[in-house]
Amino acid sequence: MRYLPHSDADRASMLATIGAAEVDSLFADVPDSAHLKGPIEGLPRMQSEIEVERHMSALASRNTGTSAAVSFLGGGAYRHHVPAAVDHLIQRGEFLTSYTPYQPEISQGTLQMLFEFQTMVSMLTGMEVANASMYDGSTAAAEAMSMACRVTGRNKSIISGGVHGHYRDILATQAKWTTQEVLLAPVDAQDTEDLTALIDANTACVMVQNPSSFGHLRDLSKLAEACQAKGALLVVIVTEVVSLGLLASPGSMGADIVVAEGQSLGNPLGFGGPYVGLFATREKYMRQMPGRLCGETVDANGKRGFVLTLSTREQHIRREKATSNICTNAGLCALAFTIHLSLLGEQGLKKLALLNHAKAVQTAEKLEAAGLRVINTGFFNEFTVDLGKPAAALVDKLAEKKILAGVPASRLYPEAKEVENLLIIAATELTTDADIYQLAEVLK
Amino acid sequence: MRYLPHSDADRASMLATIGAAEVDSLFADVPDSAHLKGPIEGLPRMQSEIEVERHMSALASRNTGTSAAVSFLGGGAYRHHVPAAVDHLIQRGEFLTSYTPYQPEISQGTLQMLFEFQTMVSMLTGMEVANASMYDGSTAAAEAMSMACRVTGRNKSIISGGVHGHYRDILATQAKWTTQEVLLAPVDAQDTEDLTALIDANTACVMVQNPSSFGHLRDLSKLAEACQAKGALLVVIVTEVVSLGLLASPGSMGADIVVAEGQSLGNPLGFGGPYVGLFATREKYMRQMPGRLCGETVDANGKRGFVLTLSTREQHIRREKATSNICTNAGLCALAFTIHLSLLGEQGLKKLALLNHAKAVQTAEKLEAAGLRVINTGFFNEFTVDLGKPAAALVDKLAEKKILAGVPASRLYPEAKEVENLLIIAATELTTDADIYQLAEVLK
Amino acid sequence: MSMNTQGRPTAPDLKVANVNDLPETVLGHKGLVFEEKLLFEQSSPGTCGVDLPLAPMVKSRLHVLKARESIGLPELAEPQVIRHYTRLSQKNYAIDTGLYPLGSCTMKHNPRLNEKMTRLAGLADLHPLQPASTTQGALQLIHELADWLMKLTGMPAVAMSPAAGAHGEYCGMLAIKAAIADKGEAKTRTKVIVPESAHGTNPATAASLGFTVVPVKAEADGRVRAEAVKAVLGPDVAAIMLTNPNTCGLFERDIIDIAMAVRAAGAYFYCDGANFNAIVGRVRPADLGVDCMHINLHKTFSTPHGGGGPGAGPVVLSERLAPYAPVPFVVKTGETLRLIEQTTEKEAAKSIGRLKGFHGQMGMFIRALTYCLSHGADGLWQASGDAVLNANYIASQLKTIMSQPYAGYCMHEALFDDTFLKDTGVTTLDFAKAMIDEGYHPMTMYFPLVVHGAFLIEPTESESKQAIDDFIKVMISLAKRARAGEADHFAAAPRFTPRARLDETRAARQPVLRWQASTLSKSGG
Amino acid sequence: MSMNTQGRPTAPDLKVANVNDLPETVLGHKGLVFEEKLLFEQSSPGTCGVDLPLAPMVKSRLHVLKARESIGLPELAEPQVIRHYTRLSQKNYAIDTGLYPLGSCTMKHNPRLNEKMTRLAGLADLHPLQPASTTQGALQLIHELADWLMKLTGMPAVAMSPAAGAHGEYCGMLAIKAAIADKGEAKTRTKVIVPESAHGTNPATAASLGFTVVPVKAEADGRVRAEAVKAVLGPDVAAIMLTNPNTCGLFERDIIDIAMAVRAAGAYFYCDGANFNAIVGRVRPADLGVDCMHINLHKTFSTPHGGGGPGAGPVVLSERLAPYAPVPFVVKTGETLRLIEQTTEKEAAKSIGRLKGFHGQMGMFIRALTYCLSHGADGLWQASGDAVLNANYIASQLKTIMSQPYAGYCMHEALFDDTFLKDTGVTTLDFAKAMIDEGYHPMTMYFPLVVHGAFLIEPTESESKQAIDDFIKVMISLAKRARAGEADHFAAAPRFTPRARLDETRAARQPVLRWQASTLSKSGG
Ligand SMILES: Cc1ncc(COP(=O)(O)O)c(C=O)c1O
Ligand SMILES: Cc1ncc(COP(=O)(O)O)c(C=O)c1O
Repeated sequence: MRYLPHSDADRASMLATIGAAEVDSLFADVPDSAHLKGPIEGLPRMQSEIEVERHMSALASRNTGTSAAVSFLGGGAYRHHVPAAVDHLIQRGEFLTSYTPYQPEISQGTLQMLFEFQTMVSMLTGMEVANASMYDGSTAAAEAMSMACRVTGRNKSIISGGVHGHYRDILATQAKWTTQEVLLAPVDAQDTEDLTALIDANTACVMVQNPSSFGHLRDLSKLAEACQAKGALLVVIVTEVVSLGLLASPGSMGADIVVAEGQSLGNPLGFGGPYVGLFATREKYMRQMPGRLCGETVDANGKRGFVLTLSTREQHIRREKATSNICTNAGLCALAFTIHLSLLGEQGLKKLALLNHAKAVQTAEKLEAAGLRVINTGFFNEFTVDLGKPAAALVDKLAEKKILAGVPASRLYPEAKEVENLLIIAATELTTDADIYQLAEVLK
Repeated sequence: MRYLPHSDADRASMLATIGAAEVDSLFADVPDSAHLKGPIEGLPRMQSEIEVERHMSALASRNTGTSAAVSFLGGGAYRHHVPAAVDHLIQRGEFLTSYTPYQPEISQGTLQMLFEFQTMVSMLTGMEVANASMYDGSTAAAEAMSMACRVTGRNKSIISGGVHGHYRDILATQAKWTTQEVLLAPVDAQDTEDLTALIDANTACVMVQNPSSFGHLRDLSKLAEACQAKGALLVVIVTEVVSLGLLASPGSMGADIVVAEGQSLGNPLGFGGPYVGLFATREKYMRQMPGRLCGETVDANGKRGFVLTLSTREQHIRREKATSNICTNAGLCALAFTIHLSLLGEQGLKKLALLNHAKAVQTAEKLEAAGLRVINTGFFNEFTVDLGKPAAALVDKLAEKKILAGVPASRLYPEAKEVENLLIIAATELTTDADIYQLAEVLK
Repeated sequence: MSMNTQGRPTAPDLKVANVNDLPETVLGHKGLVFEEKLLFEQSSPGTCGVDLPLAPMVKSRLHVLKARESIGLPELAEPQVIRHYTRLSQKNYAIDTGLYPLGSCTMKHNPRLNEKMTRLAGLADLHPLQPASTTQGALQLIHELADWLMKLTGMPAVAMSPAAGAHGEYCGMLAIKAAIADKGEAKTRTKVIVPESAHGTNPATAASLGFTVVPVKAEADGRVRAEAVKAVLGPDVAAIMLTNPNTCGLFERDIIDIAMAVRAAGAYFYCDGANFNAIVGRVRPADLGVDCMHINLHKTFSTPHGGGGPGAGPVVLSERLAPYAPVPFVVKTGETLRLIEQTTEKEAAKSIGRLKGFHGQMGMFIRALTYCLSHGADGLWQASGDAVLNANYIASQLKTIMSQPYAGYCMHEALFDDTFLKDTGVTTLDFAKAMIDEGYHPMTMYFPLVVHGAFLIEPTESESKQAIDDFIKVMISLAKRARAGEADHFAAAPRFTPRARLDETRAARQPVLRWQASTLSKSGG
Repeated sequence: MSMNTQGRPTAPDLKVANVNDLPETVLGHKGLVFEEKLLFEQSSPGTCGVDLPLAPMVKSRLHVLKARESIGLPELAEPQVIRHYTRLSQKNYAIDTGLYPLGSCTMKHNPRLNEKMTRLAGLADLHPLQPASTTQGALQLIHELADWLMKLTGMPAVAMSPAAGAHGEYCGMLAIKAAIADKGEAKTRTKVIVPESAHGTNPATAASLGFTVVPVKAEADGRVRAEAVKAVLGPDVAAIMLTNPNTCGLFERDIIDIAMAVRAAGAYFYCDGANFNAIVGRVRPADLGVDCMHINLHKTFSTPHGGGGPGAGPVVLSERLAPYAPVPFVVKTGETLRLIEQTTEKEAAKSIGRLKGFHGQMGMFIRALTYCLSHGADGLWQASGDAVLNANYIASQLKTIMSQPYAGYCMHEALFDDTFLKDTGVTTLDFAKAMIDEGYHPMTMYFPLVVHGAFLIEPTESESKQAIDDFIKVMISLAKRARAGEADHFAAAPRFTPRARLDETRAARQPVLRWQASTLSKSGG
């Protein structure tokens, strides 16, 4: 087997040193009834690279990837262009095959990168501090809810109807099985929601998404004030981080915690994961944050260096009193995010955001010209059209023509019959005029 | 422009330091008539990665690559499976973006690799020494001819009719424009050639290919003896290095110089280049070799290290007296070759060679069963069939069905009418039963 | 696996030990070892590493919102960014650069074929919300990996969506909670038994779901006895969370008895499968009686650790827990594959609900399936055998010079305590830092907590005999030096690294978690 | 470009300078800096890093030949091979790790997009002998790059097949030889004028084709005068080989006059285009009167140097040389592209013949076209401007502390001689080695030969102002130290590298060019 470096002679000599007759003898502690006498039946035997590649390629070829189709899919995962440099760098063995940087003297590479990541996330979200990543945006939202409960000592969270369906489901699951409670506001396709009235003295947090799942843009300042007045936290979810190049940051509108899905920068669609969760908050809540934190310090010679810090929040130190059970996070995806954002820089991100917006406006205009109704007043790179008939069936039919027309709202909110006719359409810098033309043709 | 790190402010400040008004002033020495005042017209302007990728992908999609077809093409370039590890490692910036290792203290990576490469090439060819690579097999052959002239002080080379058509053309070009002479033996499709009679006191070398361009295998010992008797060198060309895992090495048969095309190990087909030329010879001719050599030595602390050595053969030291004008060689392709061979190792290479042979035999058997005539008695992974009608036209027609049936002998030897009906067919470890079945179907 | 070096923060002496330590070079670079500033300190405003197509002129539809404020991102061109991250990478130790014996982490070879497969068109560019008709290959891939995991564990079901081991624990414990609730015992069964040697995620997970953690001690042989478990079992116990092989690298001999006792008591057996690499292909957890177990694909199945993640933590489930599996999951009917995404669908009627956006860590599934296919059942058998062989080979040669808390064969990791350092003035931490100078990433230290100054050494099956022999040689040499009274040698380590020991106390006391334009932090060199 | 360090072989003092130099660690590793044995010394026979499908059982057809003898290749598994080459790579300096001011080599940024494009299916897997109907995209790609090269040089034709600069020289000089022969002057025109500052490949190429090399001197300003050329021109002269910008980094002011004189004398003007990066997009060689010029795609067009190659050296040709272009070449008729592969075809009637197997360095063409498209004409204009700006910025700040042989603006590289080191006991070589300790790859040294102890510094356009400022700081500091009498500091350099100075004399006197099982060479540490 190409990955196993022992010859039979090596094994024999090592067994002789150990004083064991055979490898199986080392498994003496395994109860006889559970100790298999040979490889498990019913599974294939070892295969060459050639054979494995053939198998995997055959599987891949049974899919229609977005690059082989016309795609307007968004809904929390966006097809962006990732510069070639990103994928090159994240595959360097020193990044790819290292562990969590527990030995800082030989992990300054990962640590400095994490410090840069945290800084960038703080800047983007407009918050004071950020952690070293969560699994993804959706689980970061769940952690935010728990943190809000810890910070406020309350247990009820109000979840906006503009929050991504999956995120709402996750929060509901968490609430169902813990002492936390959620109040799921009705699905808010038309952007008419006003949550202020719901906030009360038991409210740990209000959680909203901006842009919303339907693409609506919100000024959250009022809501932030309302939260503050009642001692609740405002948690803002961002599923499309590129929007932060053009929209006022959640921090500037008064958010207390910001969680975001970082996939759009550096990470491929990859059928949904792995992605990277961003988590940022106010400095005063720093010690209530979940996840790892990288901090600056000095070494024994007084030189600047970085270490993992404030670990007394974490499971490996605090065990049942930890702020979260998270251990492995999304390191490599955070690296991809950081490198992509480094390449973009301030102006690059702003230009990218503008381009995304412009492509979406172009798409909306063409669809409107074709007679469709865009329900959004404002939007970033994603908006919703009312098809006047169930969207899912049409989307399925168009897929046969390799047109992925968008996400039917019913896919995210199957329980909300009133959104059945809505199609959520996203454009990015990769959207071409030809794509837009084709979409308008098939939807008109 | 994404690759240019100066802002306009940087440029202004640097110009101020220099004391120049603008960048154009620095070009003051350029005669006015040739000094353009702005970017050249008629060429496109800078483009984003997205746009460039689209353009290049569009070009690529106008080709039918061998992996999207049934391919039995060989003729000096072979489709082999390259392990994923190879392409990963050669893209590491430290290998990819370094220069020729002129500063050994910070080039031990490249140098040690070259030492390993030279050792492997010596072992494979059965020779005492090898250099650090040539452009490719074909130019290595031309260098071998020159070297044979230098070593023997003679100027006539006899080129076998089994040598690859391109190689013969190159040798003829070289002879045409220099004082060297070639005697091109008639194209030897049927393996009937006997060159011994042609060797005389003016013969610098006899150059043969094994396996021959038509796939024939030869025991060269007799020829070697004949050469030695006349003081001529025997130069052996190998265009399929994988064959060296199964066939007696040229060195063991008495070769004086061995040149080979190393593409088969580590390097993709890539429409013909870049490939890597292997060049090996006897120790006594070491100082007559062209190209770079890496040698072992010690550092000031007595530790083993490697340097480029015997450079007094080379153009940068010897100028018009150099053994060759070669400077840039095929470093990165040599690295790919070395890594692939490291992964294979002794047994892996032998198994790979055996598999190649077995696939070719399978193919030959199926074609024979379909009524075709294989003209070879023995072969490695490539053999020739006589179609009884011109091969080129049929090959062109089959290409429409995405079947690349082989190399028509007329493509390599257009002047030899007698080979017009011959089709040279190569199989490798990537040949499948389905490929063979399809080929037999369309050829029968 | 994690290490609580934090539990023993180091506050190195900040005086410069030696005047010779003054900068030896102008910029602090030393040959091929470069000082590298933060990216923010290298910004040249007005430059950019990405070019974009021109944006079409359109009328903005950004109604309502205020404009984006300045962000503060640095501006650099591509060459500078590539150099920055290339240089940073070189400051890392990695499997690709050396033996990485981090116990409980399974730092095995990460094949490049896995990476290549993940990047195939049709996989990398697949959107999670495409119609199922366009993703049949992807669903089949998940289905195939699920099949491998079920057959390797002998379990009838598997939840694929958890994002890592800890998330898998959360998933499994939720399933248990749901099963208990289904039996009407939600109020009564509130306790979870967790051995003291457990990884921190176990108690953290249990607590996050409102369970009370009941510790159970191991015996002198490092294993939990069935009796000890029975002693704490009762109608108030929901589950036991037991790691097997345990965090001491030992196989729990009583495991079948424990499983039977747990089941008899109406509780469930959560097995932490982080150490599955020791037994994969040789022992099926189902045959041990477990109810659920997470599998860290980033350990046993070779998906890369990536400097901390991402991972994937599928959870295999017993018949009695299977109905509670989270959504989404893949269902195959004939040749057609579907995703069950909602608890309203009949197949998911009892599902605990959704735990993660989309469908799980697909990129890791691709790698793990590639790994499985490459090895085959016979290769996995060989791999776990070699992993255990290597650990025992190390143990057999170090046990006389270091000190072993538990005798007998170990599984995939060799555990030592710090008894052999007694009175030497050398701590486990010091020893680890000296290993760094010798070119080795230290083992996991101070974990498991039950062993004093623990050294947990997991070589994995990827290391050659030659590499292991070298490692043993170094460990013996260091142990001898420690015992020879060279405490200073250890206290001053590491000497040869880009940074000497770092002041962790300062980092925690005056946390600086981000760069600031006005930051007081002085630059590298 | 090449440096003749060999011309001044170093034979360092082999006594261990200091007892403290005894091995500080058991295996010689120092933290992240690893000693790495030869692969052959790590072999474990019986292991293998590649698995293959089973070979079908067939009757061998290997008639005649004897069996393969033992080869001697080492046997390792994949993880060991990956670690080996990863470790080796870390012993290299590279553009990706630092400023690489190697004059005449144009060590500019090698974009990763180029690499990605080269690996596209449909390009990487294309066989060179496929029917043209299946390779239209590839032929179009060659055609497009040829178009760029012709437009950038203003020349009407280009030969694409040469494999590197030297091979391009061979191609161009052959074309000249053919043109001369065509005019019946083969016997008479046997001389080639080559300035003394020329790169070694120029005289080597001329000599390999049987020409006699006639040197011509430059004036005090580092440039060749038209008069000097005219003085050696005559009916016996076939060509001049002139580098422009020349190897001193200077633009040849008289170049147009020289071109006219050469043409008037019935000879040809071969321009060595290795330094085209200084003027690409700003000056078209056709406007200077050149007849042919090779272009090192691995310099000006950013294809990677790869530790020594591969490169590509297309040669642009004037109207009068175009008919002699080598086969193969691409011809486009309407939308259809064809390859002319044989001199028997009418389009190639006067062709010099074939120089290389297949069709040239396609992988480099892909990269170079990607580079051209990325930059556009405007980006190239900017790039050459920045390259020249950077060199002059360096020159302007170092000229007072170092010594400049030629005053005035330079092109893309700044040249210094060793006058400033006079009586310091420090040689250019010593200075270079001290730069290594400071984290820099040295500039090209001792080339061009016409300048004593030359320092040829080419920063390229890829370096930021900050990076260049740092470099200048280091150079100034070293120059001051040299002048301050710290010769020992330089003699002992480099100190911080994986190896100290290497004994090049020994390597040449007792050449060991390969490992041998019985080798006496002792291993690393
Ligand atoms: C024993 C054990 N359990 C659980 C975990 C948590 O797994 P993850 O890091 O994948 O969340 C680990 C990981 O370090 C572990 O070692
Ligand atoms: C001036 C000059 N001419 C010619 C060459 C030879 O080019 P190549 O190395 O591509 O053969 C070089 C390369 O170093 C050079 O610098």
